[in-house]
Amino acid sequence: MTKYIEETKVVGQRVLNATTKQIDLIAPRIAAEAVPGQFVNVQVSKGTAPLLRRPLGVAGVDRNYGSISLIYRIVGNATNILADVCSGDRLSVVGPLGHGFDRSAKHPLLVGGGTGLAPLLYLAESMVGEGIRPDVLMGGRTADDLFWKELYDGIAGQISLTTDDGTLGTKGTVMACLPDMLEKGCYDSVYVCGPAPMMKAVSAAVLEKGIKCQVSLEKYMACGLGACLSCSCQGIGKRVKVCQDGPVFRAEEVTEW
Amino acid sequence: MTKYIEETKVVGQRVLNATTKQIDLIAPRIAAEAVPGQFVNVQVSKGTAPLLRRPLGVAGVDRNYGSISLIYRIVGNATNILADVCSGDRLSVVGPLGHGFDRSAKHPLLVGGGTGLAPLLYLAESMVGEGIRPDVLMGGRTADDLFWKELYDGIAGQISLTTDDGTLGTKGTVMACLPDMLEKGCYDSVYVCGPAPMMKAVSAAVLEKGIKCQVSLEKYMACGLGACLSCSCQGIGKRVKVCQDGPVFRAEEVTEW
Amino acid sequence: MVRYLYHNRLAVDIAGLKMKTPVTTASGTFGFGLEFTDFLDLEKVGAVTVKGTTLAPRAGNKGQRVVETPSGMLNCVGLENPGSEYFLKETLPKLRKYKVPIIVNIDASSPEEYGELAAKLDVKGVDAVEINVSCPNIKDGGLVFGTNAKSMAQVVKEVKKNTSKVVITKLSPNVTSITEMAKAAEDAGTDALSLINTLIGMKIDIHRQRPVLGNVTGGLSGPCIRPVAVRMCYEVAQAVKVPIIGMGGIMCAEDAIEFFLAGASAIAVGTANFVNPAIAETISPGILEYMDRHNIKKVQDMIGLALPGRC
Amino acid sequence: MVRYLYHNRLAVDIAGLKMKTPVTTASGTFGFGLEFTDFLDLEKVGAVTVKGTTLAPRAGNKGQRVVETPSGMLNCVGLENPGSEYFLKETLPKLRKYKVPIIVNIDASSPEEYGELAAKLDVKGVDAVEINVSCPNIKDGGLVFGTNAKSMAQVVKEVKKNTSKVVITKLSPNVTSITEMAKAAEDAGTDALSLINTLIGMKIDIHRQRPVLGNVTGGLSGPCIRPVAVRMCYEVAQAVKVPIIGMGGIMCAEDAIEFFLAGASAIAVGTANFVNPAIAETISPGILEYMDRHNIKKVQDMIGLALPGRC
Ligand SMILES: Cc1cc2nc3c(=O)[nH]c(=O)nc-3n(C[C@H](O)[C@H](O)[C@H](O)COP(=O)(O)OP(=O)(O)OC[C@H]3O[C@@H](n4cnc5c(N)ncnc54)[C@H](O)[C@@H]3O)c2cc1C
Ligand SMILES: Cc1cc2nc3c(=O)[nH]c(=O)nc-3n(C[C@H](O)[C@H](O)[C@H](O)COP(=O)(O)OP(=O)(O)OC[C@H]3O[C@@H](n4cnc5c(N)ncnc54)[C@H](O)[C@@H]3O)c2cc1C
Ligand SMILES: Cc1cc2nc3c(=O)[nH]c(=O)nc-3n(C[C@H](O)[C@H](O)[C@H](O)COP(=O)(O)O)c2cc1C
Ligand SMILES: Cc1cc2nc3c(=O)[nH]c(=O)nc-3n(C[C@H](O)[C@H](O)[C@H](O)COP(=O)(O)O)c2cc1C
Ligand code: FES
Ligand code: FES
Repeated sequence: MTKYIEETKVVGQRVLNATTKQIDLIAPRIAAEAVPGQFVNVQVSKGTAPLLRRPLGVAGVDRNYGSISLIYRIVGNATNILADVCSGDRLSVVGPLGHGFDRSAKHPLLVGGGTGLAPLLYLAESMVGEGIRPDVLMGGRTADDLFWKELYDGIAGQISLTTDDGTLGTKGTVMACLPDMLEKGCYDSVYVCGPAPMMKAVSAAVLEKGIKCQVSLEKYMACGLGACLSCSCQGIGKRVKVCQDGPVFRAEEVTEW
Repeated sequence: MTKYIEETKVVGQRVLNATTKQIDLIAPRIAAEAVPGQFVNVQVSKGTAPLLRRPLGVAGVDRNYGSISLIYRIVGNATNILADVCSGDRLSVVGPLGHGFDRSAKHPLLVGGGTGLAPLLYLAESMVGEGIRPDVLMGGRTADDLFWKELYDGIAGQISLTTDDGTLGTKGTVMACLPDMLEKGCYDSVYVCGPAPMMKAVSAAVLEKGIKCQVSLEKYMACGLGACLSCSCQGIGKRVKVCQDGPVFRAEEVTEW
Repeated sequence: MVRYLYHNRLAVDIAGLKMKTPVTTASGTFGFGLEFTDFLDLEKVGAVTVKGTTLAPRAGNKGQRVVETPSGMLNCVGLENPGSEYFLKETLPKLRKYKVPIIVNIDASSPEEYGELAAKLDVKGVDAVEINVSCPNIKDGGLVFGTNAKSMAQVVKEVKKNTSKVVITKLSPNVTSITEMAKAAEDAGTDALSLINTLIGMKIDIHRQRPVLGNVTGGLSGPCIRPVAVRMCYEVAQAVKVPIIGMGGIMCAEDAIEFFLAGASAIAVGTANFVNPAIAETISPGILEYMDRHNIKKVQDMIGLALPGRC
Repeated sequence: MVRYLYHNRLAVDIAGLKMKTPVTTASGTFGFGLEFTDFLDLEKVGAVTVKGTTLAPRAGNKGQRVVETPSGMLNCVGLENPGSEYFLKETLPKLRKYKVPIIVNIDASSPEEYGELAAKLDVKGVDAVEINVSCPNIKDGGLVFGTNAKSMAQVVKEVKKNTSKVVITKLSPNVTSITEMAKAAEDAGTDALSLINTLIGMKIDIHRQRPVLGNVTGGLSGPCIRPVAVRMCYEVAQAVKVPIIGMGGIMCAEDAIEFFLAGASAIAVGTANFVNPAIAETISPGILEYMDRHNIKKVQDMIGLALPGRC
């Protein structure tokens, strides 16, 4: 797989909730190659502050149109600037980066929280293309966080929701539903992306059941290319780079959360 | 005179030539007090790069509307960013700063080049308000630089033009016309703003004739408030700060060009 | 947002110098304070640190004196100032009308001259002197004392001998070991330390093929140097007992808090005054908000929270 | 814009190390070069300087390793690398397929170990070793040698004794006098100098009230440090005769030219590789354009043009 620097053109942004937006970019070369689980490195400013590119997971691809979608939460300097970008603006994007998910599952369950649901959305869409409708379990702090449901409607099979405050779905974390779902769902593979504590808890439960589990890790990154070792961590018996060897790992490979 | 920090609102930008733009800002408190020759200090970015505000002369004021106009040449980092600002955007502006022109002239001649013609434009307008139509001598490298003529038309008395390449008006610098004009024009005061070599040459010629002459200096500035001493230079027998004691000086006070 | 006037959660005491808020102004970036009265209430600033003052007037350096750099600026003002005589006669009386402590930043070319200047400024209305042994922009004095522990100690001793005021020693970051310098100043009797002064830097005009600044090199300040300043503050706080005034690239309350957590008892805003001339007043409410959010009663309670063994 | 391939206006010779363009990559910011082949042609880079290599593999520091700062970044990677054995067996053979000089950045914890490592790397395919006596991110070795002229000289001598390759000594900016260090390295026999390594800095997470980086402090790089780097290059160029590879915050051809004018014979791009992974190739045409505009025939002709007595 080749990596590109593309001077993409912004075709639109839409507001998903108070702190989350989706941006669509014309990036034909990246769109042609990106697989679910991969990410891109976006330069939000041509100036020196912010300086580094920011990694964002690929949330969708339109091969005909040559576009990619990114879904991001506005959390700091760079994402605030990104939120102000307009249609027609240019953004330099490097990608596709990292390794995607192993998509050999026949009965997949997707478990996500927060912007972890972005790469899972592209994963779900690609599974539908192959005739599989994955079940999805998604957690949020409150009902507002679960705007994701509408994005998954029509793609996913059964969608289960949890909120910390009980304003939507089952009250609690995804762990409030997971054991029961694993019991009844006869899943052969679980795909997890979300906050580290969620991924840790989910992985443990899934592996215990003897079911295959993949997780997508996040680490502070500078290059995204395997060159700077910002994102290096201990795998089993060897050092791994999240940006290059991941961000998707088999759950049993992860030794640091 | 009080200085303010105003969070101004951009009401419009227009292109004057390939490298020059005019921006209009709602800044009622500055508009109420700014006199010709004063400047403002504009923050083009809320980030840290570019860091410092940039000084720009007041090119016009609409007291009813509470707006000020600035005319700037796109020369570097900050002015490039300014050129991309849209109507509705907010810009933090500190002003009005410095001392304006002594406007006691009865038969004034304005001599300018480049963006030096911006503060002179406001000066000309204010003179018209007092029933005086100043003559204007403006120089540029080439015809394209003299879009200023249209801005002064209807305000100024006689407008004389020079270009280095002869594409408009007299070929040469303003010095090609000035001696003759001083001879015939019976001016009692000359106001000069432009590149330092122009101001130096014009001042010398004007003072020689025993005519009053004021110049508006430019120095690299950090604070614009008289606090940092970036812009300090040697006056006659004392140190002066261009941002506070100027930018307008009587020509005979200037010892460093 | 003027709550802080009604109680003393923000009050700090720097070796006897009582400040209503822990915010002062970095010397050379706030003039004599009077230039800023259109933008803020001087009495809501913890202390005003004025422009570096020398015995005799100085004209400073020729040529271009400042230039912007990525997230910072270089300056080579070169201690231009009207001299101590003028300061005492003309400026101080105006400043004394405000109820705010005055710190006078002093510079000289020998320990004896530092002493003489300190003696001259040992008058009512001056609350502390800050020894500038770290100005990179002048040839005589300045950085010579700031990079040599022995010379610096001499200066500190001379100043202490000649003044009844609080003595603050301002350290240069252009050294191999800032803790060594800090300890030398403490041993010599300084009441407090302030850090950091500017890093030495330069910029070259590639079209004219010569240095941009009239003095060739200049002092680098602004947010670009904050990581270095925080680190030095963190190191010095572990090495000395005297209080520290932290500075270097502080642009907002969050930046200031980094310095408190790194062990500073007060902070100074410098280059930020040029960007937001009201900042010396407006940063305090932000500090208070942070304290509220983190249940911190008094500024003192957060000093050094990020130091080893405390976090 | 590949004109520079067809003539040698951009060619430089660093003490025998022949580079087709005066652009190399700063160690630790370009991996082993192979990570960048999708973005550029390695053979159009003047030389590839690889990640800091130690005798045995190192896992580096725990916790967060990088954080952005105003116009820069801090890193505390801590010299993670697979060790010299792995480098020689696995990486070098792949790299040798490209016609580009290889500079290996080396780090150790004693002069003898530096020597041993240099001897091990004295093989075909390695064109130069760059002694890293300035890594601020490890406890053993590293900066200890970089801030003490005597220890550094020992290291340089040991390396020279054990290699037939060009020896480059990389200087730390965290010193009172960079010229003193430069002269010590020159006297000890280094063939060339490279500067600067990173400034030591830190950032504190004000919400968690602890340092952001796992190793507490880290190395500051990027455009924020460029003024310091240019100044040090300018000073060192006046103090030594050996050629200098300049680096620190170079983001484009204009920045690179500042270093040439300040006396560098070649330059390295570091942090900029993260922002624009093609930069190590694309900066050269920009340098050539500048040379055309200013009627400069060869890169050599602009080295040091801004130094005293030349401008
Ligand atoms: C492989 C990968 C994929 C990601 N995908 C998404 C996504 O699809 N949607 C989404 O909203 N976010 C995603 N993130 C997180 C996203 O990169 C950060 O939220 C973003 O960089 C924040 O930038 P900022 O300047 O707005 O915030 P900052 O003010 O810089 O920091 C806010 C927080 O964001 C994190 N962060 C900042 N910079 C980086 C960086 N270079 N690398 C990693 N973390 C950083 C830090 O932990 C920090 O606490 C992903 C991160 C990684 C590593
Ligand atoms: C009192 C005063 C009034 C001015 N009025 C006008 C005006 O009405 N219209 C106009 O187009 N320009 C005016 N200028 C010049 C204007 O300030 C600069 O062109 C502008 O700051 C350039 O910023 P930049 O980031 O785009 O360019 P940079 O890349 O920073 O620099 C380009 C050039 O602009 C000059 N410059 C940059 N920053 C400053 C600064 N802080 N102070 C002074 N000069 C600087 C430098 O000499 C430099 O060579 C005025 C300057 C002063 C001092
Ligand atoms: C224009 C300017 C002038 C300065 N003059 C002095 C001075 O006279 N005495 C002094 O001790 N420090 C002086 N400094 C250093 C500042 O007081 C401060 O230590 C430094 O700028 C770092 O803080 P900052 O990054 O917030 O500006 C000056 C700084 C600037 C920018
Ligand atoms: C992530 C990272 C890793 C680095 N690793 C090394 C290293 O292993 N050896 C070394 O000598 N310098 C190392 N450096 C320093 C760079 O080579 C360079 O000297 C410094 O970053 C300044 O250049 P820049 O501002 O262009 O990045 C590293 C820098 C960064 C940012
Ligand atoms: S981010 Fe640079 S190696 Fe992973
Ligand atoms: S710009 Fe600061 S004193 Fe004039």
